[in-house]
Formats: sequence, structure tokens, C-alpha cells
Amino acid sequence: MASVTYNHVTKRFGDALAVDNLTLEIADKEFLVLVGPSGCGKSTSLRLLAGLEEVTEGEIYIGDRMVNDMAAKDRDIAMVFQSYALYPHMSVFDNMAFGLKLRKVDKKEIKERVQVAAEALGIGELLERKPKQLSGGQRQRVALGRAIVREPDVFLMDEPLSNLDAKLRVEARAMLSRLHLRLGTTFIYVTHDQVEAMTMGTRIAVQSAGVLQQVDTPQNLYDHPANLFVAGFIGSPAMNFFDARLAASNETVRLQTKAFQVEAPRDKNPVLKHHLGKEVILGIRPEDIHDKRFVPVDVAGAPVVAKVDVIEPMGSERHLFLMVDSQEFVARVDPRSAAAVGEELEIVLNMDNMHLFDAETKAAIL
Amino acid sequence: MASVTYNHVTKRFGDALAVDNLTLEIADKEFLVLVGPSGCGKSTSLRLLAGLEEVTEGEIYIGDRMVNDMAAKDRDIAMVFQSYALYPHMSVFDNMAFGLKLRKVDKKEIKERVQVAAEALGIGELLERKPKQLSGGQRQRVALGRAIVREPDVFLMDEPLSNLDAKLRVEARAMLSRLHLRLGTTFIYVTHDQVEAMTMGTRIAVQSAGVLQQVDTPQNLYDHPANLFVAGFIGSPAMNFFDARLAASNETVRLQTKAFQVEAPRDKNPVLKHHLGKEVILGIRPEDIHDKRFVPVDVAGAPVVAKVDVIEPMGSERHLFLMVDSQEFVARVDPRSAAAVGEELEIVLNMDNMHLFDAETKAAIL
Amino acid sequence: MTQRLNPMRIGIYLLLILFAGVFLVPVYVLLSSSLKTFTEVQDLSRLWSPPSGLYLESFRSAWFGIPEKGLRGLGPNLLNSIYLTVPATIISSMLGSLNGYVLSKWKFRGANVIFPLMLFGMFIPYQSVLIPLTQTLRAIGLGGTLWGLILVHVVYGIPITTLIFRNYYAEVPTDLIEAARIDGAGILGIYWRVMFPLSLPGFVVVIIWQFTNIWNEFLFAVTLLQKPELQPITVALRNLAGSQIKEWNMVMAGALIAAVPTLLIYVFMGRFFIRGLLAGSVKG
Amino acid sequence: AAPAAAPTEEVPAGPTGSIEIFSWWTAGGEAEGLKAMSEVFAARYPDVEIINATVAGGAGSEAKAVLATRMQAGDAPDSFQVHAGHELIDTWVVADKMEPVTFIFEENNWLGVYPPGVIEVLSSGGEIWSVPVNIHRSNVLWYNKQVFEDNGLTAPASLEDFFDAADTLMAAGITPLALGDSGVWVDLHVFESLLLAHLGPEADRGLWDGTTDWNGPEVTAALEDFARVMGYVNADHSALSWDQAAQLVVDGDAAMTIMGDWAEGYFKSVGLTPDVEFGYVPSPGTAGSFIMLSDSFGLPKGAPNRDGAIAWLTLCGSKEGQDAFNPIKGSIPARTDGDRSLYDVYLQSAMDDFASNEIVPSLPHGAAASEGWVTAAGDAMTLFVADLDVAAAQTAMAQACVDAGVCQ
Amino acid sequence: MTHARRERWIAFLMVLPSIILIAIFVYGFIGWTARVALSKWDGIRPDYTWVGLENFRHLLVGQGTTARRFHIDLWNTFFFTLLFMVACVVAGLLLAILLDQKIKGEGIFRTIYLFPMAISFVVTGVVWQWIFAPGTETRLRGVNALLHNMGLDALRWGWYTDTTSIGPFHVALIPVIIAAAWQLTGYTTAMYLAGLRSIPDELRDAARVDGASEIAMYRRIILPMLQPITLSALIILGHISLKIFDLVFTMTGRGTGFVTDVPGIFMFETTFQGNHYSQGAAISIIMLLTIAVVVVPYLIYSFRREVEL
Ligand SMILES: Nc1ncnc2c1ncn2[C@@H]1O[C@H](COP(=O)(O)OP(=O)(O)OP(=O)(O)O)[C@@H](O)[C@H]1O
Ligand SMILES: Nc1ncnc2c1ncn2[C@@H]1O[C@H](COP(=O)(O)OP(=O)(O)OP(=O)(O)O)[C@@H](O)[C@H]1O
Ligand SMILES: [Mg+2]
Ligand SMILES: [Mg+2]
Repeated sequence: MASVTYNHVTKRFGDALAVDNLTLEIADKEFLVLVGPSGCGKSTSLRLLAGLEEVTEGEIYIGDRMVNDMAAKDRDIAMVFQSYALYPHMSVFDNMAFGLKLRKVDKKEIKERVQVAAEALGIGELLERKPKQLSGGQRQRVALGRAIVREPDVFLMDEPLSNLDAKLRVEARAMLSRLHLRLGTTFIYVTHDQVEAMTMGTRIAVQSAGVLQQVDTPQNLYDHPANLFVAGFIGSPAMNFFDARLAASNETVRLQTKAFQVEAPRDKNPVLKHHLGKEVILGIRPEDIHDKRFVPVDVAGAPVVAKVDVIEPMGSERHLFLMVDSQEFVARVDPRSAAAVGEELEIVLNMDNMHLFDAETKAAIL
Repeated sequence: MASVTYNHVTKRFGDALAVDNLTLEIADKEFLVLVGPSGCGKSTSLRLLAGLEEVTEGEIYIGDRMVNDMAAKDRDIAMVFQSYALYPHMSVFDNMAFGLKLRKVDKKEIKERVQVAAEALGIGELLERKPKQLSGGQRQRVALGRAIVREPDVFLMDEPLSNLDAKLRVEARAMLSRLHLRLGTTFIYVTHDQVEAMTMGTRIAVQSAGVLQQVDTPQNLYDHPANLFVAGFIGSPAMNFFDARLAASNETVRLQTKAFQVEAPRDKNPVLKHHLGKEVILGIRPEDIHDKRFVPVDVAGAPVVAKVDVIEPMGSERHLFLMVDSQEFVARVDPRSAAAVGEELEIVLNMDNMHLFDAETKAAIL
Repeated sequence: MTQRLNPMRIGIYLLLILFAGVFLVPVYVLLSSSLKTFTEVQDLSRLWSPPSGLYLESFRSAWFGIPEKGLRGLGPNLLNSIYLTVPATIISSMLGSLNGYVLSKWKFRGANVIFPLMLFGMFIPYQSVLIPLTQTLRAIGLGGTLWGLILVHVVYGIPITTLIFRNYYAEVPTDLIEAARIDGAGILGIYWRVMFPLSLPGFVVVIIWQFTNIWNEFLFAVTLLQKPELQPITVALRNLAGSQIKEWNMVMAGALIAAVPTLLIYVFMGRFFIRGLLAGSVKG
Repeated sequence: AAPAAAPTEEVPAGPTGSIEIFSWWTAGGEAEGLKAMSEVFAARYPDVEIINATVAGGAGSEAKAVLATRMQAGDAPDSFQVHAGHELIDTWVVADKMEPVTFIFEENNWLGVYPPGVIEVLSSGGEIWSVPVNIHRSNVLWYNKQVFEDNGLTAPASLEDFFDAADTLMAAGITPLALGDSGVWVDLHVFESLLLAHLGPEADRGLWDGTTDWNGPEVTAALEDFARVMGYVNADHSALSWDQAAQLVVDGDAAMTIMGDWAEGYFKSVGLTPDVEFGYVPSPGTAGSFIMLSDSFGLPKGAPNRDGAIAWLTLCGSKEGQDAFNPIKGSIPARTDGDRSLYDVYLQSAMDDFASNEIVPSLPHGAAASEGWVTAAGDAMTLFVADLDVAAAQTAMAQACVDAGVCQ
Repeated sequence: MTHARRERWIAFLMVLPSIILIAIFVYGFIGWTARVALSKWDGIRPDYTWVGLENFRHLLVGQGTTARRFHIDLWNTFFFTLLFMVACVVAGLLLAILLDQKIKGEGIFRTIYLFPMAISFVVTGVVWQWIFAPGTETRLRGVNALLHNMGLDALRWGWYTDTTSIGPFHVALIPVIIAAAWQLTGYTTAMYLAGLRSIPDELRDAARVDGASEIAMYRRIILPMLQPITLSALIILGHISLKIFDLVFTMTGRGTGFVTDVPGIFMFETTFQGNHYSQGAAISIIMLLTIAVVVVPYLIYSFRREVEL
């Protein structure tokens, strides 16, 4: 059990900068999710910690130990790979026991630990099989099991759920959360899927192009994204953005987009008035756009008329792809909404939950 | 443009039954999604229609033509594969033009049609590239383009979005929906992902173990699943099931599960009273389970106390994994719900939306 | 992992160089002998000493022969070897490729029996078929002709080329074939337009293997081709050595000349060799 | 340059077309000699083109495999080189693959110019089966004159002389006898000289027709001497070919070697002069006998161009042809009327011996026994030089004679 | 005829030429050879008189030199094949592992290692014959001279001229094995290299994280995973070594006391030198059976594996 610290860590591959001056402290027992688009340096950050790549600059600590020059095998970490990287020639048991055998753990103890871990993961029956004979979900659990039996200081996982189908992924997420609670070990988890990040992380670190953007709890990240990138990355369907300009008349501040004009709630005036006349970007999450006929009672917002382009029924809700002029955006509405494709629909924007970003710096204003 | 009819179609591989007596009519211009778990025979059904497998029994019609003995190339269909199956040695242009060249279409026309399709898909710039030089999303669009330029009677797609990441998949779904509207061709789409099925299909056919379970519109399927399988398969998180027994006292019918007892709404009595004393399965969708503190105004349901096991914040909502005794179930609650793991939470089941299944036949009662 | 020069890596390089040295020892002998005079080369105790001078006469004699002494040179036979090896390699590769394609992607009933039966052909000792072979070739009118020998190399090349291609094509996704079928191509169209263009790495492995073997093959060539003007270079090379006194310096020079084309193939195609093996024959 | 002399023998009327002559003379003096003979032929028969189908490797090796394969496929060359004697007769004649060439001998009146011993070797069932072009001698001991002089030795005449000289040489740190038996026939080659020394020409000839007992004491003695000889040879004999062994003599590392008279060609090719740097005597104990072998050409049945082949054979047997071939090849003519002035000093002495000595056919070179017998004998010798087991070798040699159908 | 059946016919027709050729040139000829092996064809003229298994009896259980030679040959083949395969596999694997360490100039090394395959056995045989010619105490040759110059006189010996045997194993085979291994190690190296390249890096990473040192990683993960390649290599090497002829024929021949004799040479000599055609055919059939014993299980194995996939 240990904390992990990245201290101004940089990694270059030749000329390419994969991780840029990363400073990040991960507390003991935390479930930190590192999320970001493909190629942003997530895996590299993780592999630096694992000892699979060498740090170009900066230091990495596990607990108090500076591990820059320590071989992977000595770092007392376990890692789950996207491909699971199960040893194809070994049985499930041998896969799980491999790390322990190398550490010369007593045979009886190995057997016990593997048994316990396997039972916990529901693969107790499969110990004799070869990886080839397992389904995707089973393989994934073996990979987890292999990490668990090691009882490492830190658990690293690099997109361990990417190869599972939707159903299994949902189950596996919950399983991982429970596992983290039970083991009480530090988890560092890499994914490009914001849903995984949101649902499992105690904190989430968002990375983009090698640079750390924001670190916070899932709900805070969702409610208060620090910048345009985080706002757009977290949430599905993604937040809608509108280029806008702030204009004031009397006590109301209005947001003028190319497509429509809406009023900002009064309580936001103290902040907004510092930005009058500026180019800003208005952000509205899809669930804050309602079909006028089904606006929840506690919402009072700005009305707009939009054309329905595509409808995606989800059973418990509907995603409407809307257009005003050439501006496209998505609304997440009540499933009873009977809007039809091509229809001009009256919608309501819940401006209480609006976000606002500086068009230039992309930083959050609100 | 054509309708498609499967007439008592069966396909066996040796002894294994892949498709069992499938009868299905697909109207012209329909977007039919064939959905089901892995190995249920979806791909096989599609491949039978494409002429890539031979029918064991029954007939397949495209329009009025019986196509059982017709070669794939004469069926005037186009197909998009999960792997995209782009010809790696050909440029994007040649990939798209291949089918036309084989059909000896005039060179100038080929060029025109490819150009138009490419522009429509936003890959007009990439025509000179080789597939290797494309990203996943681009490849997917080339595969689509290759199908489009052929202007076939029927479009077949076998999990064309499985290899895209979450973000791209959301975009691609909308693109496919728009494409279907624009082309006005029959689409038959295979997926194991119920979200794709729900969001794109004009109708959905649910298959399980080679047998067709139900064919209906997405919302109907969601609201009125014909049996336990469909109910569990459609919707994410999946519907919660509780083994129960119906008991009547006075005018109220009660559902007794191992974990709790709830009353059924009075208006359902006419149906329920035929099943008193029977073993049934109660189905409640996660969104019909509310944190008592955040019950929407229009919902009046049955209160239950449950222990919170795992919490998945999704930003706009929260998934709570709950336990009563050893019965696990999931609730989809308001994001403001402050429930903590381990807490005993008061929840409310919206019994108006309850589902009920015969424990023996698994058919829907309600 | 780490790429810095540490003692470990220096050790690796040293080992590789050491092995390269050992591998080159016979090549050194070959080369230095070819540059020696007859008396020098006869003296085996001077095997390791470099040639006393650059005696290129052996190369000249090996290439042009010494007509006034009744010695034929390799020159014309090199061309024969090319006329033999190139078509035989191409045809056997093509046949192997077709077989591999059919046996991996269009299995008809019995295909799974035919394949191992074909493979077994790889293992027959060639000395034992010389007599029926010559008789058969004469019976079909190909006795003593280059085409007869080409046929023989093609036939005995079928097992290995089929094996390599079948394994290679097994890795080509079946989706591609199906896409082409739907696009309107038939079994032959798919081969020509899709499979064949994808086969480069497979062809490299097969060509390297076949070219080397056919080029260096001696027994069939010497038995089947009588006319000196038709004989390939290996036979001519053997003929550089008389039955009693063998001028090894000239033979070695000839051997070097004879090895040039195969060497060129290695140099130009070697890069793809591993890739081809990776995709194909490795699976065995 | 073709000799201008007019043909002395009668020419069959105007053969034309091409003839394929199969031989293993691909390089060196033998190829050059063949070339010289072909030129004579071309001058005499300008209308016939010679296809020189040569395959390296000598008898019993690739060349034989090629020939056998072709003959069985019915693809006979017009004429092919073959060792005169049993190699020809037991292989080809008994298989009914050959036409007798007695008529050529008769038409050209050759019966008088070839020694009876040669005719005997060529004949079977009252017919002559091939035309010999040359004669080689097998039982020759070659020695380095300088080494002999330095050690005060003279060329050994008897086996006792030989072993005495060998002891002297051993003491001087010189390998007495150079042996290069990487080719199996070399062991047989040495052994046949020893057999002759112990048996004498008469009994030696009897070995091949069953009249001399292979289990007799002389054969035992020959084998015992062979075992003794092996004590005086270079240790690396099995790594060397006969010419590399000869090189040992050239270099003075070894003093003597027993080899056929083609060795002279080797000594000359490295620049030595006969009687100056190297000397030669009959193998110890065999003076007065001449173990002969002969390259000859035969007339296969079904030769595509029979007339051409006959023309070729006529030339091979002619004085002109043989005098063109042999001086270059380093052998003597099979005829007794060769032009001595064309031959060097050694060959002249060989011609003298050939005319006067008892002729004995050679075993390893196909004159004395069938190929199957030679092979079996070779196998026995291969084992013998490794284990020097006299009894086993004698049994095996006797068995080989039985297997060949000659002994009972 | 349905389209599917028609296409299967076309498929069959595409391989038909190969099938016919193989049927004649392989199985027809094997049949012919088998027939000859059961006859008493002894001499140039074919003689198909049936003698049953007489020829085999003569070779396998006879008393004479023939059977003695053939027994030696079988042992020689056994040891030659065994050691040759071990040498090629061990050296090939070692070189492949070394080359897999992200080596600069890998292409050059690879070409050098592959180069021997490009030269005809017929020539390399002679070169190796010279190299391993031991010479005599007074005049050392080849490798012995080199060893002497390096002061390694203890390592000098008679190489292929040495008639010593350890049990049925003739030490003279060692130089022949070295020569053969030299020629084919490059090929095994290439195969192993391809195999190493096909092992995902993630597996190595997984092993490292699991606590494996580089050596442990190779021993416990990489090597076991290369097993199928080893099998393929063994088959290719095995069929070459069981049939080996040219190299031994030119390098050492049968050797004194048959120390380096192999069935290929025996078959060739007895057939084309001794004119014992039926005996030669019997040797061929025994060679073929030996190969079949090795190869057929392999074919079955790879066939099974495929079905499993
Ligand atoms: N071994 C390497 N050599 C060179 N460049 C590399 C190497 N590994 C990664 N990179 C580069 O570093 C950058 C970050 O790569 P990394 O694998 O960390 O991204 P990622 O965030 O994990 O992406 P993904 O979601 O696709 O896995 C990329 O631009 C990548 O091309
Ligand atoms: N060529 C074949 N030979 C034998 N069995 C087959 C073959 N193709 C499919 N099957 C079997 O038929 C059944 C249906 O397979 P199919 O591929 O249609 O499933 P699917 O619904 O597409 O599954 P997935 O979602 O995994 O693609 C499976 O049990 C499968 O194993
Ligand atoms: Mg990554
Ligand atoms: Mg499928």
C-alpha cells in the first residue's frame, strides 16, 4: 500500500513529447483514473510508473522510494493490460501463480492465494484451462486475478475493459469498484472512456496531448470542468458548445449566439459582468435541454426553436440531434417526447446549469 | 430498393444449429437491426442473405426473387464488415471503385459516384491514401462508402461500429441514421449492442440462441418486452429481476420477493388476478427505482430499504448498486442523491412501470 | 527496454560479431582459394594464408573456360540456370499460391486429406526416383529438355510452396474474400485482384526458398539434361573439376560466380524474408 | 591442330549428323586429350558434329548414375566412355545394352596391333565389346628423389625393401608412404598391388575367374602386409584425395606413394620433372607385371547415329586418334604401334613394360571384376582400414567373390 | 448446379493439376520404388521377379558387410539428425534472441547468417573438407593449424578422420554436423526471429511487472511460446538431415570404416555403382518410412491444431 508521486515528469520518444511535465500526487488507497483521448500519453505515464519506460526528466516516487532507476520487477506493482497479456502456454492457475513463483513464495501459500483470488473473481472453476479456452470476460478476470494475488503496493490498469462488450463492461466496472474497496490498495487506471472514468474513479486526472488538464472527483469534474477540453471530454453525449458574445441590457445579461439569444440567470451576473462584450463559448449539457412539453417542474429556462435532425430513442430517454441554422447540438429528453424528424421543436435551455468559457484561453469562466 | 423475406430459414453447421426456423419480413426502406448476444446467429442470418453461407432449409427472398441459389455477386447487396475488410493494397478510391469496376461501370461514372459518396462521408480528401494510413473512424467511413457507391438494393452491416471508440461510435450512429434517411434503402444491421439497436433501428429483431424472440419498434421493445430475455437484453443498466409470488389481500395484489414485499397498482389487478399464487418474475427498470429524497412528483411507488454497494456517478445521473438480503439490483437516480456506499437507503419502486413474467415460460404477463 | 550501451549490450554485439566471424570462415576459405594459384591451393597447410597475390586467372578460366584445352566455362550455363530457375520458381510459386489459396479459403470436400498428402511429397529422397523420372519425362516427350527439368522442379516444389502459401493465406482475413465476393468477384477474380496482390511477403519466402534450391540443385540437372549447352551452372561447376586432377582454385572461383544470383536475391529480398516468415511458414 | 597424315584405316561411307559422346573427361589433361582427338575426328569426318556430353565424377559416381539412368530410359548416347573389362561386360553387355564391336576390329585389321592381353580383357563370349583408347598402369610406386637421396635409399624393388626403407624414413621423421584414400578406390588400388606381389600375375588373374582361392594364405599375407603398410602412412589419409597425397611427396613430407600413372600428370602439373625430381618403379614385388586399366568406348544398342558412332570408335582405335589423345592425357596407347617420340620418358618406359610384361587386370578400375564386386570389395576395405581385422576382411572379400557369382 | 457447387468445382479444378502431378511424381514413383524393393533387380536390366522382403532382410538382419554398413548408417543418421537439429535449434535460437535486442545492423548480421544457405552443398562440402582436414603432427592443417596457433593444442583431434566411436556414435560425424548446421542455422534464426517478433511486447512487459528478470522472462515465457516454431523447424531440419546426401558425399564420403556414411550415400552407391537396384530401392523405402514416422505425427498434430482454432 502506497502513495504515488509524479514530480515534474517528462518523457520524450526521440523528438516526440509523450508526457509533458506531469506533476500528480496519488494518495494511498485512491482509485485514480487517468483519462484522455488516444495518444495523449496516458499509457506512457503508467508505463513510466511501472518501470517499462525510462523517465526522461523528473522523478517518480512510490511511497517514499524514488523508483526512477529501479527495475520493473522490483517496484512491487501489478499491472493489467488491455490485451490482458495472459501467458498463452500456461494454465489459468499458472498465469496467476507466475509472479508468486518468481518471488519464491511457498507452494502451499501460492495455491491458497490463487484459490482465494480466483474464487473472489468467480473463476475458481477455470484454473486448469488455458487462456485460449476462455471467453473475453473470463480472460479479463484472469488478468485481474494475476494482479490481485501479487498483493502489490499499487495496481496499474491500462484500458482493461476495452476488449469487453457493452454488457460485460458494465458488470466489470462494478466488480472493479468493489474490488478496490475490498483490497484497499492504490489503483491507477488508464482509459479513454469517460464513462469508465466517471463511474470508477475516486478522482479523475484528465490528460490531453501530454499535459494534465484537471484532477478532481467525478462529480466535480462534470459539474465544474476547468476548461473547454475537460467540459467536452467528460459526459456523453458531450456538452454542446455555442460561440457567443455577452451583452447586457438593464440588469439582464444576454448571450448572443449566431443561432439564438438567451438570457443568463440573474444570480450569475456578478461573474458575467466582468466579461461583457467578450467572445465566449457557452456550454450546455444535453440533459439541460428539454422538450418544452416535458420540462421538469423545477426548471425554468430559456426557450428556443430548433429543427429535429436525428432521434435516438434510448428507452428511458431520447437523444435529439437538433439544428438551429447550421449550429448542431444534442438534447437528452424525456422518452415520452413525441418529436419527429424534421419537426420544428420548442426546447428549453436550463440556463442555471450553463457553462461559460473564455474563447481565447478556453478556461472556464463559470 | 427492395424488401427482404426470410421464410422458415434454418442453418446448420454440421450438427450445430446456428439459425433456427427464422421467419422475418423486412419492408422496403426499413432500418432493421438484428440484435442478440454473441453466438446467437445474427451474423449467420445476415450472411445467409448475403449469399456467403448456404441455406440449409427455407427460402430467402429479396424483393420477389428467391435468392437461395444465387451467387453473392448477383444479389445486388452491399455489406459492411466489422473489420471493414478494406483491401489493404488498394487506395481508398480503388477500394470504393472495386465493385463498380467489376460490374464494368463506365470509368467516368465510377469516378463521379466515388467522388460524391466520398464527399458525403467527409473522406473526399483521403481518396489517394491506403487503408493503413487511415484512422479507425476514417476506415469505417471508407467501408461505408464502398457499400454506398454500389447503390445496392439492400445494405447489410455486421457490427460496423464495434471497432470504434465510444466517442466515435456516438457520432457514427447519428451519421448512419442520417444516411438511411437520405438513401432510402433497406438497411439490415447486426449488433450485439442494444444501444445501437435502440438508437438506429426503425424496427429491432431480437435473436437468442438461433431463435427470433421479438420484432418491434425500439420504444415498444423497451416498454413491452415479450419475454424475460428481451426485457433483460434491452436497456442499460439492465432491468432488475426479482423472483416473486403473487398474493392477494382485499383488493390489493402483493408481490412477495425474498427480499421485500410491494403492492401492485390497482389498475393492474384485472391481469394479475389470473396469476395469483403463481411463481412469477418481477421486472423493474433501474430508472424506476428512485432515491426517496428525489422522487419525481408524478411517481408514487412502493418504498423499500436497501444497502448501497457500489455507486457509479455518471454526471447527469448516478447508478446505485443496491442489495436487499442477497438480492442485487441497480437503480438509476438523480445525481444529487447523496447516498454513500454502505448506507441503508430508502428507495421507491415505481410500480406503474413494473413488468411481470411467468417464471416457467418466461413470457411477459404484464 | 533500455537502449543505452551497457556491458550487457556490448557483450551481445561481441557475440553477434563472433558468430558472424565463424559464419564467414568458410566464405573466407572459398574466397581466398579462388584467388590462389593451383600450387598454392593444393597445399592445404596454407589453407588460412591469404593468396600470395590477386590471381584472377581462375575467375577468367571458370567463366570463359579454356577452349583450347577442352574446358568449358560457366558463362553460357549461367544463362541456362536463369532460364531454368526463373520459370521454375515462378511457376512453382504460382501453383503453390493457387493451391494455398484454394486449400485455405475454398476447402472442398477432401481438401483436408489432399493437403497432407501433397506435403508428404517434400520428404521423398530424390535419388530414388531418378529412374522412373527419366522414363516418365521421355514418355511425355520432355526428356532431355529444359522444360522437362522445369517440370520436375515445379512438381517437387509444390509441397513446400503450397505449405508456405497455405499458412500465409490462412492469416488473411476471410472477411476480405467475402467483401470481394459481394463486390462481384468470383473465385478467380478474388485471387487475381485481392489475394495475389497481398501475397508479396509470401512470395518472397517462397521465391527465396525455391530459387536457392533450384539454383543449387545438381542431381536432377545432371541426370535429365545431357546436352552441355543446356546444362545449368551447377553441372558446369562440377565439370570444372576433372575426374583425376581437380583445380580447386578454379572450382572455387566458379562457385563464387555461381552463388552471385542467389546472393543478390538474398540482399534484395532479405528484408521481406522475416516478414514473410512471420506471416506464413512459421506456423508450420 | 589436326595431323595432316592420311587416314590409314578404312572409313565407313560418309556418316553425317551429330554424335553424342558421353565421358567423364571434363577438365585437365583428359579433357584436353579428348579435345585433340575430337579435332582429328572433325578433320576426318567434317559432316559429323560431336556433342561432348561430359559429366564429372568418374566411374561409379554421378557420371555412372547419369549414364545408367539414361540407358534405362532408352536414351542411349551414341558412344560412351567405360572402363574396359568387366565394368563394361558385367554391367552393360550382360544387360544386352551393347553391340559387339568385333567387326570394327576386323575391318580395320586391329587384331594384330592390340596385345592379346588387352583383347582378352575386352572380350566376352567370343566378341569384343569396346574400343580402348588408352592404357594406364596401376602398380606404380612414385617417390621423391631428393628425399631418397638424403636418406641414402634406392627405390624398393621388393616388399622387404619397401618396409626397410619405410623404417629408415620413419626414423628420419618422414612419412614413408603418402596415402589419400578419401576416395574408396584408393584403398583397393594399394591393395591390388599387394595382392599381385604375393600372388604373382598368374594367380592374381585367377582371383577374378574363381581359380584362385580368396581364402588362401597369399591373400591373408597381402592383407597382413596392407595392415602393416597402414602403419607407415600419413595419419590424415582419409582426409586427403590421391593428388593431395601426391602433394605430400612433392613437398617432401612423404617419400613415396602408390598410385596409377595419372599421378605423373599431377607431378608435372606442379612443375616437377620425371626422373629428376621424382622417380617411379613398379609397386614393390610386382616388377614384370603390369596391372592395366583402360578407358574405352562402346557401341550402345539403339545409338541414335550408329554410323557416326562407328566412325568415332574407328577413330578411337586408330593410331592417329590414340597418338593425339594419349600424350596429352598422360597415358599410353592401347595399340603397340604408338609413335614413341610423342611420349615422355615415363610413358616410354611404360610402353616398354606394357609390351613385355605380364598383363593383369585392375580391380578398382573396372577391368578385373563387375561393379557389384568392386563395390563389395570397397566396402570391405573401408572397414578394414579402420579396424585392420585381417580375418574379417578376408571373409568379406571371399564373400564378395561368391556374391558376384564367380566363386562358389 | 448451384453457384456454390460450381465454385467448389472450380476450386477443385484449380488444384487438380497439382494433385495429378503429385500423384504421379510422388506416389507413383514411391509405388514404383516399393515394387523394385520387393524384386531381385540386380544389374542394369530391370528384373521384377518377386522376392518379398528379401532385400529388407538382407539390409536389416543380414550377416555380411551390407548389413554391417546399413546398421552403421542407421545409427549415423540417428545421431546426425539428433545433433544437427539440436545444433541448429540452439544456435538459431541464440542468434535470434541476440538479434531481437534492437540491434543496429541487424540486417547485415541476418544476411551473413543466412548467406550459407545460398551456396550449394556441393561446394561447401569441399571447403569444409579442407577446413577439418587434420593434417599430421608435422604439418597441421585447417582447424588444427588454427588451434595450434592459438595455443589450443588440447582441442586438436582427427575430426572426420577419427574412427573413434562412443557406443554407436562416431565422433567423426561432429565436423559434418557443424558443416550442415552452418548451412541451415541461418534459416532457423530467421524462423525464430519471426517468432520472437510475433510475441506481443505486452507479454514481455507483463512478465517484467510480474517480477521476472530478463533471463527468467526468456526462460519461462518466450521459450515456451516458441515451441510451435521449434516444431516447424525440426520438421524442416529433420527432413533435410534424414535425406542428407550432397554435403556428406562431397565433404567426407562414407569415411574410413563408414564413420560418416549415411543411407543416402549407401543408396546411391549400391544402386549406381554396385548396380543393386532393388537393394537401393529398399534403402529408399526404409528412409521414406523413417521420415514418415517423424512427419506423419507432425501433420496430424498441425491438422488437429487447426481444427481446434
Ligand atoms: N515506444 C514509443 N516510441 C515512440 N513514440 C511512442 C512510443 N510509445 C508511445 N509513443 C508516442 O507517445 C504518445 C503517447 O502515447 P501513449 O501510448 O502514451 O498514448 P495513450 O494515451 O495511451 O493512447 P491510447 O489511448 O491510444 O492508448 C503518442 O504520440 C505515441 O505515438
Ligand atoms: N463456419 C462455421 N462453422 C461452424 N459453426 C459456425 C460457423 N459460423 C458460425 N458458427 C456457429 O454458429 C453460431 C452462430 O454464429 P454467428 O456468428 O452467427 O453468431 P453471432 O450472433 O454473429 O455472434 P457474434 O456476436 O459473436 O458475432 C455460433 O454458435 C457459431 O459458433
Ligand atoms: Mg494506451
Ligand atoms: Mg457476428
